[in-house]
Amino acid sequence: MHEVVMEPSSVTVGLRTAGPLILATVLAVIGSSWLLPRPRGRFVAGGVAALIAAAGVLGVWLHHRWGRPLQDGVGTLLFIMFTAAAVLGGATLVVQRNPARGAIAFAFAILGVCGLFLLLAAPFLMAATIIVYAGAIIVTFLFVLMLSRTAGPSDENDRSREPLLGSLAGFAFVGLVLWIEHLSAAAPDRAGSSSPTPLADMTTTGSTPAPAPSRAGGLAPATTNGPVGITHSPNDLTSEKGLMVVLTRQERQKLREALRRLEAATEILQGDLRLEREKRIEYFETIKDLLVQVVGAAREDELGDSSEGSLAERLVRRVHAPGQSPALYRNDRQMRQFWEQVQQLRVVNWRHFKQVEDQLLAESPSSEALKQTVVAWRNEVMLLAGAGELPARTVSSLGYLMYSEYLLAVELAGVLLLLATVGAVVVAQRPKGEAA
Amino acid sequence: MAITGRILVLLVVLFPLGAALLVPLFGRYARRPALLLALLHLGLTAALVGLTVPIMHYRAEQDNYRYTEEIVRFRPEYVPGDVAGKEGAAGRTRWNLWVFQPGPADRPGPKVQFYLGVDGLNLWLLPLASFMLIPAILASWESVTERRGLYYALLFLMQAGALGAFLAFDVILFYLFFELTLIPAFFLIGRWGSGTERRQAARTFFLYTLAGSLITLLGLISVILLFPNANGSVTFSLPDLMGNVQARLQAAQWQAQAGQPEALQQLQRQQTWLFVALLTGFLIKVPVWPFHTWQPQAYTVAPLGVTILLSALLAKLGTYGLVRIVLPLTPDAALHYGLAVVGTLAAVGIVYGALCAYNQKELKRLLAYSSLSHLGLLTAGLFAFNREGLSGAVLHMVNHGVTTGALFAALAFLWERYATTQTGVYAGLMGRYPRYAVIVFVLVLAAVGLPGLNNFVSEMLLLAGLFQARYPSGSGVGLAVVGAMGIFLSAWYLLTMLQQVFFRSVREPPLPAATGRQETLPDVRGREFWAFGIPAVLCLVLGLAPQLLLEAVRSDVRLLTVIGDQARGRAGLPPSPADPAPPLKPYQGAPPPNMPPGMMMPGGGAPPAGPRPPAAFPAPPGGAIPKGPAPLLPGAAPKVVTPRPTGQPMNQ
Amino acid sequence: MIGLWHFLAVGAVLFGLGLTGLLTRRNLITMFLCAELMVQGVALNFAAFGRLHGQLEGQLFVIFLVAVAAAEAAIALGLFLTVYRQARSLDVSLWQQVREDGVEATVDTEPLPAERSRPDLLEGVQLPPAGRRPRFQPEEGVIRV
Amino acid sequence: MSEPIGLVWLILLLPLAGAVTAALLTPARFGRTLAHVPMIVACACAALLAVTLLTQWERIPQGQLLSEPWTWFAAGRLHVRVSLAVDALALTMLTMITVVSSCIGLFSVGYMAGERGYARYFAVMSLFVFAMCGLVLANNFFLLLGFWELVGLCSYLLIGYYFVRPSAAAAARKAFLVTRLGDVGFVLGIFWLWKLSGWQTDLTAVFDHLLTHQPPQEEITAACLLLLCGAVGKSAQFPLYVWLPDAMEGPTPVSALIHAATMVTAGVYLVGRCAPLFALSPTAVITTAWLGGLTALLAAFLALAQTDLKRILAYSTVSQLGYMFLALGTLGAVHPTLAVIAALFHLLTHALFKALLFLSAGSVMHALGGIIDLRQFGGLRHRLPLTHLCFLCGAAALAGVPLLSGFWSKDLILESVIAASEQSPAYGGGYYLLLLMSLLTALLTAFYTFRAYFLAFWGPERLPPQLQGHVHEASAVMSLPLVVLAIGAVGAGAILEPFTHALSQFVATTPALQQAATVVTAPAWQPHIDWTVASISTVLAATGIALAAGLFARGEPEQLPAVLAPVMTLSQRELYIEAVYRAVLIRPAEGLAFLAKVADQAWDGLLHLLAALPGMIGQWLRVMHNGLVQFYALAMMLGLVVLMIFVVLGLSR
Repeated sequence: MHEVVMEPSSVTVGLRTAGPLILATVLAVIGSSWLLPRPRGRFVAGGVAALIAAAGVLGVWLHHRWGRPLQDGVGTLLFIMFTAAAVLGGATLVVQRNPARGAIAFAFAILGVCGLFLLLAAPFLMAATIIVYAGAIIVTFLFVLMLSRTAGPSDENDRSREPLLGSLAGFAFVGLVLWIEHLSAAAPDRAGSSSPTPLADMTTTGSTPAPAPSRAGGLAPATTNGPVGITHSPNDLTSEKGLMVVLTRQERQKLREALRRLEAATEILQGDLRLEREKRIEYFETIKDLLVQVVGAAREDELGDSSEGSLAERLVRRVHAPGQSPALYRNDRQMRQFWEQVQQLRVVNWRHFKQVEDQLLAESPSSEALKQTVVAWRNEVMLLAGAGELPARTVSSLGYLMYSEYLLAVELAGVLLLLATVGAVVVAQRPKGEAA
Repeated sequence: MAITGRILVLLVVLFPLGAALLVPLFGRYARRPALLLALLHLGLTAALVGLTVPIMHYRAEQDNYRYTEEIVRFRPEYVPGDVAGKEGAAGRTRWNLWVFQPGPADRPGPKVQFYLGVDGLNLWLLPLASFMLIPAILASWESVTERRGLYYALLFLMQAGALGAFLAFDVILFYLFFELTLIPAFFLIGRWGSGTERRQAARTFFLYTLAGSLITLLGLISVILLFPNANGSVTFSLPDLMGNVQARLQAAQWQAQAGQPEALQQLQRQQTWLFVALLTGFLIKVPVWPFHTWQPQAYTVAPLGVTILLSALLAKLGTYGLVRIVLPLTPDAALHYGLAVVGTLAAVGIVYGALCAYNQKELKRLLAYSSLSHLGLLTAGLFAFNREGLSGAVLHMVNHGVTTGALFAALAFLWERYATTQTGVYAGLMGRYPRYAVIVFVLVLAAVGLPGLNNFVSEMLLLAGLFQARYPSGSGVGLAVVGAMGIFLSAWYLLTMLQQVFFRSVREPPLPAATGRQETLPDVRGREFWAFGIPAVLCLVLGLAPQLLLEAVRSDVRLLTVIGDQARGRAGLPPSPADPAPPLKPYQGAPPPNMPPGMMMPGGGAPPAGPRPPAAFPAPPGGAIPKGPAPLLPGAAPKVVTPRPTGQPMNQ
Repeated sequence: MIGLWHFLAVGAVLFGLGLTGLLTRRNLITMFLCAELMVQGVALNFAAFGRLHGQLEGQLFVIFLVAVAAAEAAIALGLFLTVYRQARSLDVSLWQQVREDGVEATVDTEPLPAERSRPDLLEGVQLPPAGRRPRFQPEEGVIRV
Repeated sequence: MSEPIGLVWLILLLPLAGAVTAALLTPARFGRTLAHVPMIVACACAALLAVTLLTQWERIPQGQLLSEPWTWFAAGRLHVRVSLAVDALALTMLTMITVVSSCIGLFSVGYMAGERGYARYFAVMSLFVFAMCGLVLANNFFLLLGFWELVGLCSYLLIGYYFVRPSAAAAARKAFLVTRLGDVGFVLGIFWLWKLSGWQTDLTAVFDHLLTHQPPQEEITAACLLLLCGAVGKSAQFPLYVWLPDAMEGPTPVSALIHAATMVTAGVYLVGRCAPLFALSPTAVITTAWLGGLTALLAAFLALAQTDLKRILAYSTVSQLGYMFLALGTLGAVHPTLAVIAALFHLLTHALFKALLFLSAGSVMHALGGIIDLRQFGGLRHRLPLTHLCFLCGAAALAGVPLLSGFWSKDLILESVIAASEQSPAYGGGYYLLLLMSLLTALLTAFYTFRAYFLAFWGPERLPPQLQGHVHEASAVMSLPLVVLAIGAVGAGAILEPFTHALSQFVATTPALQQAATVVTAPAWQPHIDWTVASISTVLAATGIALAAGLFARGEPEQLPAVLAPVMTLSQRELYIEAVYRAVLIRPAEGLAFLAKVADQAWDGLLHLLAALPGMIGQWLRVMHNGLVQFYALAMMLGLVVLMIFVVLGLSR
């Protein structure tokens, strides 16, 4: 039963910790209602102070709640910068009397958001958003210039509709959303299905994913050799719903080693393939063995359903805690996806090694075909290792997804855009006979 | 044969739906196609009835009345999509409409099923619903001129809803069909009704009945949730639900006999609330005093064709729901409060309706109030919860449908000629239209309950049921007296009407300008004869040979009576004594040829749990605990909640 | 450590800011921008969750969102133009005709502050013929920039 | 055995066939002229068959014929079967009905000639005969009830024959409703008996069961009293007699057949048939007696001053029926055979002479073009000699002139009452009082009968002016039945009982009477002639006739001594009973109906008020729809916030 019901204890816990949140909300409401345009004039200093105070309180609360300990200073710094840009821009847009200035503030907000997109490994989104919104905003700006170039005060710019109540509605909503997020993070997952959990390495773009604690306030970064994010106590295990990426350090190192070797392989393949074929086969054999150690072996006859291999084995079944029936990780959406990747890599590993071997053993090996095979091999490894070139792959994968699985939606969106453009033209058209 | 029957059952419901789609295509010329389709449908229904009657008679021969403790369930015949496949007849369907949570095989999730079937209780309502559409079409022949195609389509839709509700054995499906009738009725009244009040009337009708039936839905859902199967799965199937109710009640009763009455008391309190909830919608639909105020208005304003269906079919949905849903699902409450509360309301309605009818200046209103009065008797008799009352109720549904429907159809005669049905403007029609007068006399006399015409039989049965009915806080004799008075009162107001309208010297209203006719139409024409003359003949036939109908109803009435007797046992009343009369005519020879093989042993083939002398019930102190019921169907064994008395064998 | 929740929080704050603006500001264009700000908050959520699950669907939704926002912008600006043509104003409160019969129109009672005292520098400026000095000559019907 | 019962079925179904044939003739062109044939042929054949059966009766064992039953309807324990039972009582009735109806059918041919709805008349008459035969023969209470109601229906249709006349329409409705009121009790009584008799509905089975398992006294009394309700309604006894005088709105032959000879005696027959039940309940019996005695006296008094000839006859019928009930009311006190035979004997003779009287009155009406008010004509004995003679026969028989049939049968009733007053342990005094009342009634009967006779036929000839002297004696087809009935009225009594005892010996074989005799303690009855009673009644009849002759023989209309005037006024106004009924029953009922109508509207209004409540709330809330989009959005968001607070705090549980 997936009801939105909180355990009483979690509610009381939430209430106890909700103080800063309420404070921030109240401050934001006060600040916003002071700052919103009104004919009598505004209390700008107070408003700004209140808003900044609210932001500060919220930031501190966030930090205490989820942000500890600070690691990856660059990422955090970038996050703070972009967030500041977005929030400041947004706030300025809301309270600015002059719509033209508001539009510019909005542009800054968009830039901030785009930065955040970048942090989320979504470069395409960043680009698309900037392009679309920049265009849109320029147009908007033109409109503003065209339509509202009033010299003096005007109703639409110098008045607000219910500033206090409006701010209350908006910020109370934010506060409640944050509170619900906070509560649902605190509540134990009863159903055992996937639920939002902080994912490791969200801010890393190119660097090696670092192990991350699953939730704030508790765990130190894993320094043991155990699976990342999993502590060894079964009790903790059960409270750790939705397990992390479960690569151990060694596995990750092996994957990276294989990756490095595969990247180097292109250079190796540049030379005469026929001369040092044994040596080269040995080289690829090493890669294959490295991968086998991580993902397990896969032979042709047991394609797909083998459960050998340390990582695959672990992924199949999780340690079952007392009083709880063993559940397949595969039931967890995130884990299932990961498991599928492992399976795929296992197959690819075996198959590509065979191809390389065949090519090298052939009378006239084709280096182009070999390179393609190796690149594909490398891509799979990279995907599993979660390292490197993700943005680039993201874009291509996005493109692939858009034109394969979501083709209909994309077409619909395209049609919508077309219709909107036509519609906008039609709507904005000056009726015939009307004076200019 | 079984397959034919199933196809027929399916067709009987789907055909009107198809007709509703087909008829609008003809536009202005929809009358004849509609009539043709209605006749075809009548043929289908007749075939179905012809197939079913021998089975029902065979059943009636098989189980002569005796009091048993077995758990009884409705046993629908010709269930489309029967789980037993082509040859068998398990009486359950595998056709799902919506599966909410597909569960494992041993604990299936709740699913709404397309569960239709024929049994004794609905067998005769089918031809009624099929037949009464013909007067409805004929009565609208000339009076409806706008959007004919849509009009007839909506009539068919209404009929389909009524038929579906009659045939449904899945409570949710029943409810869906039950409400389906509301929509066409709303549009028919609001769009084609007469007078300025038609929208108001349509809205009142719609909201009033909808409000009631929503409460009923609440009750249905409560029953569904409170009485799951033994394996914990929720079921919407009426036979399963009634079995579960009985099983729970019996288990509680055994506990009570072992000295722990709390469970039984709690169940009975629960039943009371369920009873009230289930009842509300049906009481409004019937309607029973004081929930009737939508009725005169709706009947008056609706076009006559619609009024025919409203009175002949929709009112029967209410009473049918009482028999089909309320009695089996809340037997104890029905016994405790059925006669005491509902019966009293109905009795008030009998007198009140008659009094109101006496003063009406509008014939449709008069007939509407007369319906209130007659259906009051039906409702009261039904809650007598014995064989006479229930047989009478089932029969009276048919009889009242035919009679009242035909009377409304007869009003169309006047409407077509003068466009008014006020009493004040007519007099001496007997001299003006003698043939019409003869037919109306027959119909009125049938409504008055003259012997030899149909209503007499069912009214006598209802009175007999009431006369011997007993419930924990009294007996039904008083109600029988009121019912008998009601028969007198119906003569009072109807004969007064006859005196005013048909006797004395001729007076007729001016011809309506709208039709542009210079002369009135002649006496009853062929089409009009088919509209209300044939029903009048039918009244006579049904009055002279009702046994054909009663015999087919018998076995299922017995089934309900068993439930009633179990409830009486729990209330400390003696069950109905065994039938003193031997079977009327012992069935000779083999079962009828069109008997589905699975139907040889009624009750699913389980041996009866052994007849017990009535005197042994309730159990004498220190007597043996009654044997457990033999589970009839797998998965439906009563969920006996411990503790059981130790040292006494429970034969589970 | 920056995790999912931080992004969600930023998204929520942006959403709330946009909501506040949408509810209180009366300039149609500002309102539209505020709505876009809300969209951005939502987009941030999508992207963050997509990242959490290692799926691209989140980003894909955002792309659709952007597409819809673009369409919306086109239509909205077209509508604004039409609206402006009719009312010569972008005040959303002018459009309150669709109200219950007999309910009084809402009017602003508080007076607007006086005209800003800062003189308009370009007031009355006309481009002179080439080679002459421009001169100030305030008159009616000049083009205001 | 199958042959006689087949005969009975034939007797029953012949009139039905006649009715159907006549009804089918209605649209035909010759229906106007030939519609009487089916009825008369059917009735005559039935009468012949009945007489045949009568002659063969001695060969029937056990004195009863039962038909093979078949089920009409059955559910649960209510098992209604169509079965016929013929015993001496039923056969006597059957013979009487068929013979009298044949006569009256014949008379109708002349009387109704040229009327609109000729075929309808004969169809319904024939149906009536069928229903009456069925009523007599039915061996099942519900079947009996069926024919009982069918008889009422025919009566309704025939009273309303001249439906154009408002008075006829009102009278028809009144007759149906009043008898139906009695039937409510009848139905309940049947159900009560059904319950008492172990769920039986066959008459014979009920009797058998109740005589072997005697139920509690109160219960059987209640059941009998309820049955009596039906009988009282149908037989126009006090207080339900009011419909019968009005029923004279029908054609006169109808009055003769239905409202004098046959249908109104159905109640008497019912009580006689149920003698075993009534024998079990002395209370019900004495109630019957009092009802009968009271009705007899009351109706005789009401008949005194009526000016409508048919109305006099109607009241006289009520009075004579009261006599029969009185006779039945001695059932436990005297031997049941005596009581029932007294009632039946009077029933038979009354059927003859009252039919005769009505037909004679019909003949007068026919001659005078429908005028029947005694104030408008007089001295017809020269113009209508045959009618005069027949009327005289009938009147003399009714008045109890010695040696005529009415004399003998009335004597038997008086004898029975005397015996009851002597023998009854509990109600002796009551019976004595009843005896006095019945003697007074006899006196009054003679008086009013001859008052009517003198006013109509004696004195100077007075004719309604509008006739212009066109008064003619009835045609042969009308005269023949008159003569036949006159012979019967004069001679039947003497032939049937006092000297031959044929009737009593025959009827005494009825099994029901023998059954009844087993539960009463009264000594057996030997048929004989009680000359004391005969002389007393002779004196009374003579006094009555003499008084009437003294007052009215001059033929001048209504010249009364001052002493009698208020009494006569009271009688003429029918004791204001009609007004009392109107004030006590009808007005309140109509007022109640009006109240119900008003209450219904009020209740409807109340519900509409309830329905208007959401509208009012909406009216109040619509101010919020101020057209400002932002306000709407704000409201929505605030609502959402409140909702979320509820959800978050877990208040939704």
